[in-house]
Amino acid sequence: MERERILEVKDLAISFKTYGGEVQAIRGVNFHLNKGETLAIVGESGSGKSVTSQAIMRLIPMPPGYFKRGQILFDGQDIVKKTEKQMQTIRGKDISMIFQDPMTSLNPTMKVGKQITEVLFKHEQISKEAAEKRAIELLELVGIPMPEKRIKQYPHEFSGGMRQRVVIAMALAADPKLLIADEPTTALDVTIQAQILELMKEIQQKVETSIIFITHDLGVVANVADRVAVMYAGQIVETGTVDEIFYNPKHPYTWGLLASMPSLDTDGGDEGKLTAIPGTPPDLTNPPKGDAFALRSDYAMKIDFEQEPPMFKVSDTHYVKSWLLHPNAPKVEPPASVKARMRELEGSYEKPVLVKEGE
Amino acid sequence: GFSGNKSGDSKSSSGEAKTTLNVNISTEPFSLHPGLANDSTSGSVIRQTFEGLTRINAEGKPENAMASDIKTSADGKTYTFTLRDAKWSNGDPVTAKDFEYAWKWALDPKNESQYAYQLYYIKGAEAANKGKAKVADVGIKAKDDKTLVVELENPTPFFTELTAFYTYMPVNQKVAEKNKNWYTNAGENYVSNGPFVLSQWKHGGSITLEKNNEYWDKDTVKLKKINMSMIKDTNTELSMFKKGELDWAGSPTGSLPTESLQTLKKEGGLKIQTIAGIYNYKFNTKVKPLNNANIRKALAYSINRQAIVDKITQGEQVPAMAIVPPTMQGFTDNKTGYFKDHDVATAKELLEKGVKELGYKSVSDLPTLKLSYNTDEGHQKIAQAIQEMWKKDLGVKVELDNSEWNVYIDKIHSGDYQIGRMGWLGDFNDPVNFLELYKDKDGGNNDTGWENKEYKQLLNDSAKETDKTKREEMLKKAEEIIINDMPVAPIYFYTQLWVQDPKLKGVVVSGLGDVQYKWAHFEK
Amino acid sequence: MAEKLLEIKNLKQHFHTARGTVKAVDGVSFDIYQGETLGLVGESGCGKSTTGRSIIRLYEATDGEVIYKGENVHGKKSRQKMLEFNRQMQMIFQDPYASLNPRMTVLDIIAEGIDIHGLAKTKQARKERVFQLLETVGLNKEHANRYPHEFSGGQRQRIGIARALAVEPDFIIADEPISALDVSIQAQVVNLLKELQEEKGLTYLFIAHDLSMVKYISDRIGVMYFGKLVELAPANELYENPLHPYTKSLLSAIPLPDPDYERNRKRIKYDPSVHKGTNTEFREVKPGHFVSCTEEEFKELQAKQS
Amino acid sequence: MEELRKDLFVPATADAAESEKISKPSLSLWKDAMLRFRANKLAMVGLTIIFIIVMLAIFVPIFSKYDYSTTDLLNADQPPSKDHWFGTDDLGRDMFVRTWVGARISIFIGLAAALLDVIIGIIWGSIAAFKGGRTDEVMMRIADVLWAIPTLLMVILMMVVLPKGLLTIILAMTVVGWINMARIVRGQVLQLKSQEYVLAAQTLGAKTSRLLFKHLIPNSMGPILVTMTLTIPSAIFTEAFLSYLGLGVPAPLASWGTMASDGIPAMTYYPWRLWFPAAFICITMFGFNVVGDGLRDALDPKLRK
Amino acid sequence: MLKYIGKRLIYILITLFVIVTATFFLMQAAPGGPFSGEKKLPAEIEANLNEHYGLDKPLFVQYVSYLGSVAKLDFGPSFKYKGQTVNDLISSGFPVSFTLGIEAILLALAFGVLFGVLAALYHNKWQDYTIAILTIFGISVPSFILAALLQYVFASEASAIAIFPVAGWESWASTVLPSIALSFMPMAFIARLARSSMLEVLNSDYIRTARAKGLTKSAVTIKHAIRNALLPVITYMGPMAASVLTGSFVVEKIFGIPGLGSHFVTSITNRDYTVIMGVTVFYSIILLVSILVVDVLYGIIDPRIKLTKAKKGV
Ligand SMILES: Nc1ncnc2c1ncn2[C@@H]1O[C@H](COP(=O)(O)OP(=O)(O)OP(=O)(O)O)[C@@H](O)[C@H]1O
Ligand SMILES: Nc1ncnc2c1ncn2[C@@H]1O[C@H](COP(=O)(O)OP(=O)(O)OP(=O)(O)O)[C@@H](O)[C@H]1O
Ligand SMILES: [Mg+2]
Ligand SMILES: [Mg+2]
Repeated sequence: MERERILEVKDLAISFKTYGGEVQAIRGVNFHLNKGETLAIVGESGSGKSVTSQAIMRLIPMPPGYFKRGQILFDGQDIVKKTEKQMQTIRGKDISMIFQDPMTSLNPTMKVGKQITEVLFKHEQISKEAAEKRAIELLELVGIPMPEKRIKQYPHEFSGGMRQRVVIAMALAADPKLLIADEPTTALDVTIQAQILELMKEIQQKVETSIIFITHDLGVVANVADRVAVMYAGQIVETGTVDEIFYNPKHPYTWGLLASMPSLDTDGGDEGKLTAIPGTPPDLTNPPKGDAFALRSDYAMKIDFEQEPPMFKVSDTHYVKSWLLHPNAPKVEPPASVKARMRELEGSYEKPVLVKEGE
Repeated sequence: GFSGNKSGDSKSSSGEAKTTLNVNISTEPFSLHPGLANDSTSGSVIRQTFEGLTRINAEGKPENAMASDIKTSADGKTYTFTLRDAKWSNGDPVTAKDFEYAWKWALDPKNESQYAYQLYYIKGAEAANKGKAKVADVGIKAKDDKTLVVELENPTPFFTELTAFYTYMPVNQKVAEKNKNWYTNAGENYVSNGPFVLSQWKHGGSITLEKNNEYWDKDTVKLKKINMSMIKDTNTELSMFKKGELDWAGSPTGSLPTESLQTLKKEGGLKIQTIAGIYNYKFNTKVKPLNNANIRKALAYSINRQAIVDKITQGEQVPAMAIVPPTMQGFTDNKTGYFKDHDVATAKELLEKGVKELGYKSVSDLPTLKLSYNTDEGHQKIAQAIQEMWKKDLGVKVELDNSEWNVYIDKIHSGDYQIGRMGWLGDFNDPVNFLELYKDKDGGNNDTGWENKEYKQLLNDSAKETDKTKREEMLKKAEEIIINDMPVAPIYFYTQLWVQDPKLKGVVVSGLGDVQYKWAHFEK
Repeated sequence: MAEKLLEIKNLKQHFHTARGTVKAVDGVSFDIYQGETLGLVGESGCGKSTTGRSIIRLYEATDGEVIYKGENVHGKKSRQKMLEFNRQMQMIFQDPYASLNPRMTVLDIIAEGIDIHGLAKTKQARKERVFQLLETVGLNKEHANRYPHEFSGGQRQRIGIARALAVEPDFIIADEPISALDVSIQAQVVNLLKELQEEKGLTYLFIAHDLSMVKYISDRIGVMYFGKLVELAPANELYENPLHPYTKSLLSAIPLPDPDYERNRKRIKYDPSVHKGTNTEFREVKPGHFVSCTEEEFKELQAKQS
Repeated sequence: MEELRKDLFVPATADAAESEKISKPSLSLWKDAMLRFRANKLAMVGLTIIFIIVMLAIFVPIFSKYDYSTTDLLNADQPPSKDHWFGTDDLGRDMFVRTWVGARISIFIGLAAALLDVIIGIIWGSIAAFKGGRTDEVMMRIADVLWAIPTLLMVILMMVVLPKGLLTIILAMTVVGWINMARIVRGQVLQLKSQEYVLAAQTLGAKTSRLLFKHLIPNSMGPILVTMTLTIPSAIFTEAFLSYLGLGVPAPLASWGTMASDGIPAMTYYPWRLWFPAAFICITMFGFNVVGDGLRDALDPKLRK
Repeated sequence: MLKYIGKRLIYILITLFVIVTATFFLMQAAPGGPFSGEKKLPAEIEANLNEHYGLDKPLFVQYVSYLGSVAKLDFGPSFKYKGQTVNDLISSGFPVSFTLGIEAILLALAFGVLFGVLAALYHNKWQDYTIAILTIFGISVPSFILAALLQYVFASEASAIAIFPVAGWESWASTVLPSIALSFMPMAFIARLARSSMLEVLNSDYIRTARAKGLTKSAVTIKHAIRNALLPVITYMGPMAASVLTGSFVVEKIFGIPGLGSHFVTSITNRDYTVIMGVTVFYSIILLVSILVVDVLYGIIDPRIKLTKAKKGV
């Protein structure tokens, strides 16, 4: 079932010039997004999730950042080539964004209502009263009680969860085609996180927006995503449907992530240690040769230190960037806790297929 | 709000002569009450608004003003003034009683007049002012509305002149008694009897005078209005003059920046007039080595006054080798003085002599002298130049020490100094003005700790002497004594410098540095 | 059970602000036993950090007592006594970026406690001790002369742990030591904490809001809600048999990395008005399982348990 | 793909230490700051300016054939020429030598006063902020009081009580100079004192002095530096004002401040007497300011990557 | 809020009391007195004057009686300006200084913020550098040089663009040059403060949020950035406003303005005791009140700040 593609990112690479040298924040990222779909991007801190999402909004500070190569096709048009003026009509209207920290993403000295109506005035011909009415509706939609009163308040009078809802309301104000949520719940506690996630799903159903959801919490991913992309050191190392990633992961980094999370059944007392991923993420000023994850991987092979792995296709929707899928590679077992969740999924190929450049 | 008192007529349109004079008086006057005023700024205003029994004319001589006639008794101790028919600006007649009232008011200790001592020549005045006698008993008596009889302590040859001074000016008794604060603002309470009346007084900003239509000699007065600004900055003052915002810049009510003098001289507009004032370096005769007259003289002789006057003060001041200014009657010789300017040879001899007398081995054993002056650029320059002269010509080491004015005054008056700069301006046109202050060691303004019996005697005798020439001789002798002992090194006699609108005529600047606009007028 | 290391009795911490008094901690009582890990959970702002900070006397308690080894921490104390106390109780902070002074070397940061308490006689001894600590937390001595900004979050957190260990404490308050860390690193730190506990017999108060981690590391868990402790029970007991409605709601909100489970998870909302009756108190429903409840509820719960 | 050798696919383990290695060379904070400072062209220009001026101030008075104090009345107020590069002043002294003698005094006073302000301001401000509550209130009110008492009055008293000289001037300037610094430091410390690294030190039992000098103050250096560079010009002119009152450097010694204020009335007649000292004050200030800005940027951990 | 202001007012009173006390004794300790002059007064007269003004009484008695009159805001008569009270001097001088001060503050604020914002927006570009040079000039050139320069260029007869009067206090035109001279230094300061806080604000998350809404650069700057960047400027404004509003001796002298500023210096050089005390108390009140106003204003501009404690950053 091929749906309409709203976004396609092709071989995107972005670097930052710093005193310490060039930081290759993302190094050739490919993915796409269909209409009404939620794509979760996971990966640890510094893997390039935010840079990718901000690139789509063209909000990367330039300098020090710059596009090295690649395209971002939104509705068939390349965002990279657009002027700042053109971007201003796209931002907030076609693509909007929810940022990570609800405490700092709102202007502390501007009333909440005004921060919402601002978007409406920018993108629609709308009267003051109508805009205000719409702001109240939006706040109601995101579940803020007594919105008539609330629009006249300042952000500090809202709790963290409510502020994040305001940010969401703002992002939804102009019915965007694409909503990018960059770790929208990381700063919140579980109960509020759950509310926000429910809210986003609800809204998506109503207005059919496509969502890019960035997080490093796999629990949250399991909750919201249709498809998942796993990033490591500026590259996407595995992508597939949510079931493929959770029930049939192929990349050792994905394994590591899944294994390091204690489930509610793991009991510290008896089973001992968690399976941690040793070491720290690579420094992107000079990314390691070969497979960036090899340094921290128990499954590393000689080739991982010499040559960058290609992309292998495991099913129509499941891609993995690892030498482990190469026919010559020895067969390896994922960690026990991962193995326990593995199951056969429909649509998997017999054998991984190498993906050619440009596909 | 804005003063806005400079209406458009500061510049004459068409052929009409201007009738408004714009001058600068530098600061806010302390008081416009003749009995309370004690500063030259106040004097400059009061002289236009009030008039005493006499007035100093353009020749520097007293002429009758409120008095139509003055009679002196044979012993020179009783003066009888007959008043002319004159009116106050509110129409009241000016009477002898107003004079009696004003003078006694000033002498009354409870009225805190700081210049009451100007009246001490009058019999019993000093005692009354110091609270030792009754004010009512002072020798001032209004015999009737038109006659004022004044008894003096001593025959005072300059008394007629003194009556032109502002402390001797009358006050309208009726008005003053009705309103204690009559003199603090312009308005109907400020009643005066001079050629002008006070029409506006913006404190700290400006004063406006207008012609007094009740003035007895109003026909002589041509100016309709005088705007007096209070600009402290000398460069600003000159700038305003150049731009036509002032008709007069510089002395006596303002001053000119020294830096401008060369240029102004070259341009030819600079007016220079010698006045009764002297710039001194006082020696503290109580401290070693300045307790030695030869050392003091050596220091005084070696100063190159001509250079200072030409290069530093630049105002054609007169090098002073005497104490009494040459403007004083009978002292015109003082232009050259008692010794030679910049006489390094004699100075060296004297220095050697002094050093020996004090028991030092050589000049280089002399301690470093401290030259004090109060904070002011001009004083500082002179001090630096003299420091350099003494160092170069005599080999005497000097360090400079400047202080804020009040601190400085305190130091000098309390004898906490070695060599200190001090100026002296005459209050009235008589040599005694300049000699008297060194009469007593403890006299408030002596400061040098110097006293000389003969000198004292001469001054005391001169006070009782009625013969003018004899008196002059006595004073000359006294001057010789002080120059010989040199408790104070004269540097130069002051001059006044100004620039003025060439069309402006008839402004009278006296030898004491007083200004009168009664006769001022603009030519077409 | 092991002996009581710490008794917290009716601890209150109120902050006075213009908008009124914030009762950050409002009458909390519990005990911590020698060698155990007590987890403290609850939503953001419920007073977990404040509880921890009051225990270690970063704040003067408004009311209540903290008795450590039989002695009230908040009593009047000489500097000497205070120092002694500081050695025994330590804290690990939430934010590995904010908790290390950016202008000090790792050596100096870790040695700070050693310096304050004069634990090293010579410079060399001091250095040796720091190297040893670095090794303990899985870093090497080459790192000693570097500055915090050169380290990743996980490494920084380990430096923070080394700093706390430097004075050889018995009791460590870990205030959300892993919340700011990456998933891949969190496990490293948790493992390290567990290892240290085994080696040195440490006692932890472990504050977090990631319930799966808390459950993994803790022996007993306390749940806080709005400045009050609402439930306290052994870890497994709490997860299997939550009694307080807020605990139930909290547990139901934890997302798990399992799409099937997530598709079916039903969240339970907590409505404070469900409580029946008055006279809410902290009561022991089952041995070792305490719940804050009213008289009525208490009876009901007890009936259910048996 | 076939060409990939089989033996490449054997397991290989990375060195565990390898993965913890920091690839960047070990840069101490200061080295790092130095690097960043050096990369800042403007700041380097500033540093060069200051260096040149300091060198001139040291050597010109030593090697010049003129003496700063010898008057030469016949050559007063000469415009710049081959003999007198910066002209002469009203007593015929060489302006070039005086400018550099003045530089010594002004720069010394500027730096010394700024330093003293920093020391007192830091101590006062940090203690006030750190202790908080009533102590803070009282200490800041004391600062308000000092701020409000007429400086002139205090200076006059000092003139009476204290001997003249550089020390007295610096003292007089410090009486109120530190207040601004104290306010800045207080603001900084208020922000920093709840930082977790400060709390951490507190739980370790650190004394107040340790907290202040090891933690709070080093981390407030940025704003302190910037304020310090702003203090220097005001110190230079305060010195002129104090000299005018009789508290400053005794004549015939020169300072830029006194030279500039002496030059003011000469502005239209003998402009070189104003413009040389004034220009050098500006140039030096420019130097100090850009260096201060550069240092601030170089030391700011937020800007570090 | 009212309670807060009430509390602050009490602090102000206490502070004022200390200022009055300190100034009183310092002033008395300074050599010289209101009646010392070049020509020394006869001792009896001086004694008489001292008695009249109560200067002969023990210091403490003078102090207590002075406190009493200050409490009634009656500063007594001037010693030098006969017949004028200190209140007269203040009420004639202050409106002038105030007018000038307000103009200067507005100028300083308008241009300071403008320059600061421009410098931040064009961070490390030529605009930034130009403004840096201008502001450094503003900081390192004292007002006496600047005032003389302005006068020379815009008012002197030698200038082709002499569009303003040299000096005086006649009309609006005579306020232009002095207020520029007065505003330059604060302007430079504000520009620097605004620049650095603006740089910080521009890097903040909510600015990114605003840009993500599709707002134009100018809308982001004007609606979101400036207000927040203004906070440190506001703190600086407190003490600055107090000194600018009460006049500057130097500027008033050069432009011949009958303001209050000259009294701050002349009263001291004249040892005009009552005036010294009067202007000091007056200045202190303005200072303390403007600090209070700034704090209140801070709360209005930044709704997060609740007036609990005296919040004074810079
Ligand atoms: N303005 C910048 N200047 C220099 N480097 C940058 C900049 N922004 C991002 N980077 C670098 O780019 C890399 C990717 O950063 P990014 O913010 O995309 O990570 P992330 O995956 O979003 O991490 P997190 O989960 O912490 O948000 C990091 O190494 C980061 O240091
Ligand atoms: N110093 C303080 N002054 C005033 N209020 C404070 C202070 N510290 C904490 N609070 C308030 O006390 C309450 C409890 O805060 P605390 O930091 O203990 O919560 P927490 O449970 O640790 O939250 P989090 O999970 O976000 O860390 C909050 O409402 C907080 O705003
Ligand atoms: Mg991110
Ligand atoms: Mg917390």
